[in-house]
Amino acid sequence: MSSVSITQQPEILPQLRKETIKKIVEQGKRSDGRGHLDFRNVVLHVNPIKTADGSAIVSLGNTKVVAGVKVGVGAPYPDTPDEGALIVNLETPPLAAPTIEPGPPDENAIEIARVVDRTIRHSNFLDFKSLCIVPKKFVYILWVDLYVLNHDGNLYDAACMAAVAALASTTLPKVEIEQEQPKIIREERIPLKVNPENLPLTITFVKISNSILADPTLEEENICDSRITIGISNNKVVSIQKTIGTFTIDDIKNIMRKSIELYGKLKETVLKAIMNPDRELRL
Amino acid sequence: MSSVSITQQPEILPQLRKETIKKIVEQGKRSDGRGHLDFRNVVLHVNPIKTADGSAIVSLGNTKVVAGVKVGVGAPYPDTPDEGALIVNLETPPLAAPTIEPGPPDENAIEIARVVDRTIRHSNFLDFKSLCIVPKKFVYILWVDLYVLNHDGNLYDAACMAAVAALASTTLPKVEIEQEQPKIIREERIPLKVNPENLPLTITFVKISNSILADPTLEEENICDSRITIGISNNKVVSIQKTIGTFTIDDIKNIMRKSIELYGKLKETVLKAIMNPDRELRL
Amino acid sequence: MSSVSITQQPEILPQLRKETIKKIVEQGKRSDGRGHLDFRNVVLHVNPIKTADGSAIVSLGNTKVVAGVKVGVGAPYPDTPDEGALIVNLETPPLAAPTIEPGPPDENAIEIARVVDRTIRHSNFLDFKSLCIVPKKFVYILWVDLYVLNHDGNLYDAACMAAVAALASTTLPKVEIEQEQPKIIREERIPLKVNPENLPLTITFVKISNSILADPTLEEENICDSRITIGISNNKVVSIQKTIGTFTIDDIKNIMRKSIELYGKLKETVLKAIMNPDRELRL
Amino acid sequence: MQYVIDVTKLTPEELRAKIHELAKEGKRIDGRAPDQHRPVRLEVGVLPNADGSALVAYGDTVAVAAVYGPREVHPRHLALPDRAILRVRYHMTPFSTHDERKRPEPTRREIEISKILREALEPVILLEQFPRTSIDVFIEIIQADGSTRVASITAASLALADAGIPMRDLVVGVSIGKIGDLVIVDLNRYEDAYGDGDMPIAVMCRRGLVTLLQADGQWTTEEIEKGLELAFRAAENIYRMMRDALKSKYIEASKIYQQ
Amino acid sequence: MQYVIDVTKLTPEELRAKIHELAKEGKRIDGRAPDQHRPVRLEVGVLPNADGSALVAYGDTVAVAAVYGPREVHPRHLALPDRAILRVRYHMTPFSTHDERKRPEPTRREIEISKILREALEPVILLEQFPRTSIDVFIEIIQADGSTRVASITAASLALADAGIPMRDLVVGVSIGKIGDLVIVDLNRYEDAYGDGDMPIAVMCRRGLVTLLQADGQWTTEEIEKGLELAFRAAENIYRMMRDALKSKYIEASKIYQQ
Amino acid sequence: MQYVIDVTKLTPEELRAKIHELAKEGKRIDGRAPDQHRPVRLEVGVLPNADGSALVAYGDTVAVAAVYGPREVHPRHLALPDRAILRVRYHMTPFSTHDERKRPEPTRREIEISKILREALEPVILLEQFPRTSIDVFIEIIQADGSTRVASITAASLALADAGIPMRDLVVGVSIGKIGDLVIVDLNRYEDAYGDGDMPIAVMCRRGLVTLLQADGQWTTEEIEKGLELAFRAAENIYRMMRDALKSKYIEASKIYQQ
Repeated sequence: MSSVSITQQPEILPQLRKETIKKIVEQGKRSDGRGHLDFRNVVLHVNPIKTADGSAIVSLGNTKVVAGVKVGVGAPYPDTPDEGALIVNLETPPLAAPTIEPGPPDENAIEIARVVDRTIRHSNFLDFKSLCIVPKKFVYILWVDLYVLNHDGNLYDAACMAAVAALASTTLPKVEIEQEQPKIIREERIPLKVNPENLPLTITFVKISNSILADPTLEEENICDSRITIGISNNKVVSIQKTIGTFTIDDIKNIMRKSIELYGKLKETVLKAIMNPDRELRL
Repeated sequence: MSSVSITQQPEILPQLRKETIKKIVEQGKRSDGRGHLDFRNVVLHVNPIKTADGSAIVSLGNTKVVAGVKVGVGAPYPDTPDEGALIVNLETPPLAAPTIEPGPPDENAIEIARVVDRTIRHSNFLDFKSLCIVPKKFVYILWVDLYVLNHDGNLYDAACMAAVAALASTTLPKVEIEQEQPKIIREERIPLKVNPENLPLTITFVKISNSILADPTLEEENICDSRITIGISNNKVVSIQKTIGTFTIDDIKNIMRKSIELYGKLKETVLKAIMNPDRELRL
Repeated sequence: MSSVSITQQPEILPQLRKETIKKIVEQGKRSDGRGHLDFRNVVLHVNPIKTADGSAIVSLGNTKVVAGVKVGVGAPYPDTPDEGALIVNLETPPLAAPTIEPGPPDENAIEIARVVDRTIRHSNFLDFKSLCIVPKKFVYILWVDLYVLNHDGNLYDAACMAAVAALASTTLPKVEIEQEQPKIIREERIPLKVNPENLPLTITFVKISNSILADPTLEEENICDSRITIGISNNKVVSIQKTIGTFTIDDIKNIMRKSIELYGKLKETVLKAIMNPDRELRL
Repeated sequence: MQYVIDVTKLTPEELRAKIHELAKEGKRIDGRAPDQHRPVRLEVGVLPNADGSALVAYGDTVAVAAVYGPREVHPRHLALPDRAILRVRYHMTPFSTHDERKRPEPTRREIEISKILREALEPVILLEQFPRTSIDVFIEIIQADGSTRVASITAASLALADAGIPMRDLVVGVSIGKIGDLVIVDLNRYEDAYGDGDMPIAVMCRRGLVTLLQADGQWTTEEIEKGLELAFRAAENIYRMMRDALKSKYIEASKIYQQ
Repeated sequence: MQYVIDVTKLTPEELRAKIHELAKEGKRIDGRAPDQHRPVRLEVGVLPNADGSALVAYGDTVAVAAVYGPREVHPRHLALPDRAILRVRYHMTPFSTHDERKRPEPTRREIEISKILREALEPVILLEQFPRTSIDVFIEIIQADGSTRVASITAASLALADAGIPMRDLVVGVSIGKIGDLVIVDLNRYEDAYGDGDMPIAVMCRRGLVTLLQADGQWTTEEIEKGLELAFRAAENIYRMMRDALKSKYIEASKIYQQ
Repeated sequence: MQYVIDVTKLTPEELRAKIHELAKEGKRIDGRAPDQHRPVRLEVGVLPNADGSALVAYGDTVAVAAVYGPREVHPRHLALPDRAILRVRYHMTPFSTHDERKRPEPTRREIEISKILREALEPVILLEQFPRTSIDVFIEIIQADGSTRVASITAASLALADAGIPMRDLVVGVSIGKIGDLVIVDLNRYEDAYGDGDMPIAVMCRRGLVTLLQADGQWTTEEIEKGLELAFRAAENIYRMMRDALKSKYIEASKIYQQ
């Protein structure tokens, strides 16, 4: 892992294709037929992975992300001795796209994992204090591992949705303390406490030809002028991450408004899927 | 260490040389004069290294492997709380061949170490329970480090022989428990318990021009169609590792039979060397 | 980090420049006007960094090194159960010169850190026993981190001076033992005990056209025939590190004498700066 | 998976004893006959970006394979003038095992299996048809319940076919195990953990060739021969399913084209 | 830094409570008004080897930036035919925080910030004027007291100007925070640790564009708008200081040339 | 190694005291005179694959060196147009020390010694005769009993000669130590651990040049001069043995050719 951030190699997209995409955008449409603020089709399989303590497989159009939660037990951070821990990791294995080489998470993967982490953390979706087993000694650790199986743009929103749905389906194993050491009893389980009202989601936008588009495809991300991700929970902004380009203040105000609108719809979809877990493992 | 296995660069061997080797094989001989099932000359120096707790230097023709055992004390694995641990590591330092660059063990080195480890582990040569000091707390850890000093083919069998002979010469330091911590007393020692009857060895074969050859040289490995390693202990098969190419079922039956025959001879050689340790460090 | 030491790429210095430098040396001078045994201007800001437990910024001509000390608490080394620990690390971030790429310390950085470490360690400048908190359990650990911000030659002497001045300005936080665990109270502090008499410094020399020059610039290092660093404390030699080229016995005798002379002057400068700490952070 | 006993109520020692007890009667913990494979599920073309892809489930073991190539080699000096190079990666997701979270970095075990899988596929692919290129096979284990490497071989084989890479035959992976004297087909994780031997096998059915063979434990030569025989028989069934899966995919695809 | 209370005497909980209590009266722990920035110190040309360099202090936060380039790219395949690539590294020295020693290896946080800073600078630099080259910005945090990434942006911007790299505007970094309902400018480390939100912003003053924007915590859209407004106002002041710093350096330099 | 006292019965403190006590009488723990080197064993051509190789034992310290080259440089950009590059690796096997297992990854100490050995060999080899190539020297310490780096220099020198690499002279390594006021030759591990100074030296005997010089501990300039003198004298003896070892190898070799 290099410690330097380097301008990324642009995807080779024929000039003609670029112009076509822009022209369609200027006409108020998108190359896959969506409106500017439409999300692609969302398919959510909740809790399909038997070996995980919670899981979800999300398809956002052709973008596919698998989330698995494993619950561990460890020491709390010294500054939050009575709170459990959340650790989010995202990997883009080489299955996901022809451009990806195997290796540890690069800066893009690290950034997405950190944005997902902060979005969940500041939403009050989780009750970190309920993850305490023995203050100062043992707390539950929620490992959320996100695997991108197919990358067609907007990994942020797909990853966040997958992580949140996986957490919503998570159960905690019982832990007993024996001779000052924790003993994990995997057979006895209680559901992880979450607050559905505060369900955190991110909404990502790109700017192409002065238009703001939600849920960009990979092609749109590759030609966009700017990109920004807004994390929302219960109509409050809980994270922002501007990545590509620049925005005017008016752009930002506009995007805030739109992201709260879109949040409402998306939240409904996700909550519905959480209510209908699916024990068949399908991609 | 890349996590991808990549087709290896073939050694550049002149076409004429390849044909010569094959022709000799077809005539029932080998380019160094051996018969198809003959091993090269085996020289075993047992326990020559004073700084190791057990050691051996093996020459299999021009292939030279040094094995050193260091005994440590640590916690047992949770699923075997009353058993010691065996950790086998093989390195191919750049001294060993012109093609080797310095670096951590590559997939070949890792594979050989793991095959040697499994062969020993399943042979009942070691009594892992005898390595327990305090159940659940402290056990002996046998670190077996294998260094290839000259690579002329068949590292599997040379490495396994070196590891086994080094273990057979190993002594354990006395361990006392003081204030719940282990204290190693290197001056007082007892021999590691081994079961010579179950002495584990591997026998490697290659297939060239439809003939099965034992103990291949590097040249033979570089032109062979297929390669397979069979681990034997007391006439039972304790490991198999097919590496290069394919085999028919008849090939495999044939190889099983031959490996048990060869095991008998080789075992005698190794046991004799173990009986005659050699405190002069020679390569 | 490769484990092989490789002949370094020479800096491209025009032939004419090389000859000019040599000619000036042969005339008893140096290209920046100094005499052969003159040091460049030394500027020392002691203790300017509020977040460090001790610090110094050293300019040796255009060579700039920042040293920061952080005090930690940890277990002592088993062979010195009643002594604290000193850990010296040197980094050459890519800010320091156009030739430096980001990455972990290379062999040059590691060597300098180790020479500085040994020079301090053997000088009796520090009283390691005074760093013991609870024998066998807890001792102070002095982390000395050296950052080269501008590299214009002779990193050895600049780094050593910075490390020593930073240590001289270091205060130790109070440590209390609570339930067998150390508790660091950063607000209550006592000065680290040092022995100014034994102040350790290194003096680096290069040989160009058969002349011995002290405190080489980067240009001089790049064209020199040989280089050697002598660590002095209280007129005793406490370290030697010959790096480039060869020396005759007479050279070495000569260099020893000169290094003790130069040590006296440099020590005065450093002690004066230590007496006048400077809480404004300037480079 | 349904078990004939409540596995969650037993200690490891009891489970081990129970498995061996059942084996003495020729029975298995999940009710299968010794030579019975778990249900096999095959899906082809599951990942849109890949040139070929497949999901293979052996009971609760789920492997996903993607194939990219033939394509340019980076860095170029790895390319071979007379054939394609094959690159294979086997990887388990951190949440794929019943144990605690697995670290995502490749383990020594994963490195070995990646090599073994490459060497099982190399004899099958017509690499010489694509000199100077690379054919890449990437496998993720999403859920592990024993026999992951042989499920991976089957998934890789299907994904290669899906990518249109010419092969001498379809390779099929089957695991053979041993509990006491009983030789069994397709180990689940309990049989893997508490049995006496494990022998993963991959075969080219039509040609009668073995392309992957490993073994662990203690085996007589007769047991090995028995295991090989059972493996070929089980592979034959899976082979037919693979052909069907590939056929149905192309039928579906041609339907789409006709629309 | 002077504080209105003795911060060393309080537990974290007490400090958090005190900071929130003060905020209710519109006050801050170091006596500043909500929209008041800490003293800003700017020095240009501090590192002789670099093509451009700067030291920027926001109160006790000190960032040093060095710029090298435009220069050849290694390895070459990273070069772009139509513009320069930008390489940015943000790094904290091990002794730069009030906590225990930070390990020198880059953390995930540093990797993310390096990327965010690169993406904040890319829209500003006329990269298309230097095809096939690299422009490198290296930043070390020597002392950290909150708002390090925005101080880094200001330092990078000055160093780029010092190196003579053509830019569309000077970028200025300002952090916005939130304590209870109070929106504040330029967080110190206590406000960062115990406040309710953090929003680092970088702007091109003359063009009214935002080039860096992140947020943490819980914000209403009104608070975000308020924060953006405060940030632009604070940036305007710093922008003037930057121009002065650059001017005075060139005046000094021209004096030297005249001697 | 035979010791004049039973070292296994003493605590470290007692051993330290004993060594210093003996030194006051000009004696050493293994019975040697202060200027006496341990037995030196030299074997040339021990590794068939290497272009040159040697085993060097100084008492119980055993170093093996292999030389490959001159040969092509990978990657090529490391090559120099006017001379060969030298690559040196010093490494200790995990079982080479009396302590617990050493991890196989190179330590900071090994990295430093590799550099120091390279810089000791560079002035000796006629690198300018082989532009654009690499000469590689790889050293493994099989058994360590003090003075490993100087034994390595001697082994490297012999291996280079065995490989037919032209050199200005044979380099010989000798370590000098200090116990109290006694300056001694060729430290064993106890003298290294409990003495007051360590000074590894490598010399070109015929030319009176020092190519490696390090020191640790506390030395007066007189002691250093004394040490250098003793080192040159000891080196002279080893130098003669090296010439004999090389000669006898070529005689043996020529015998083989005549058969």
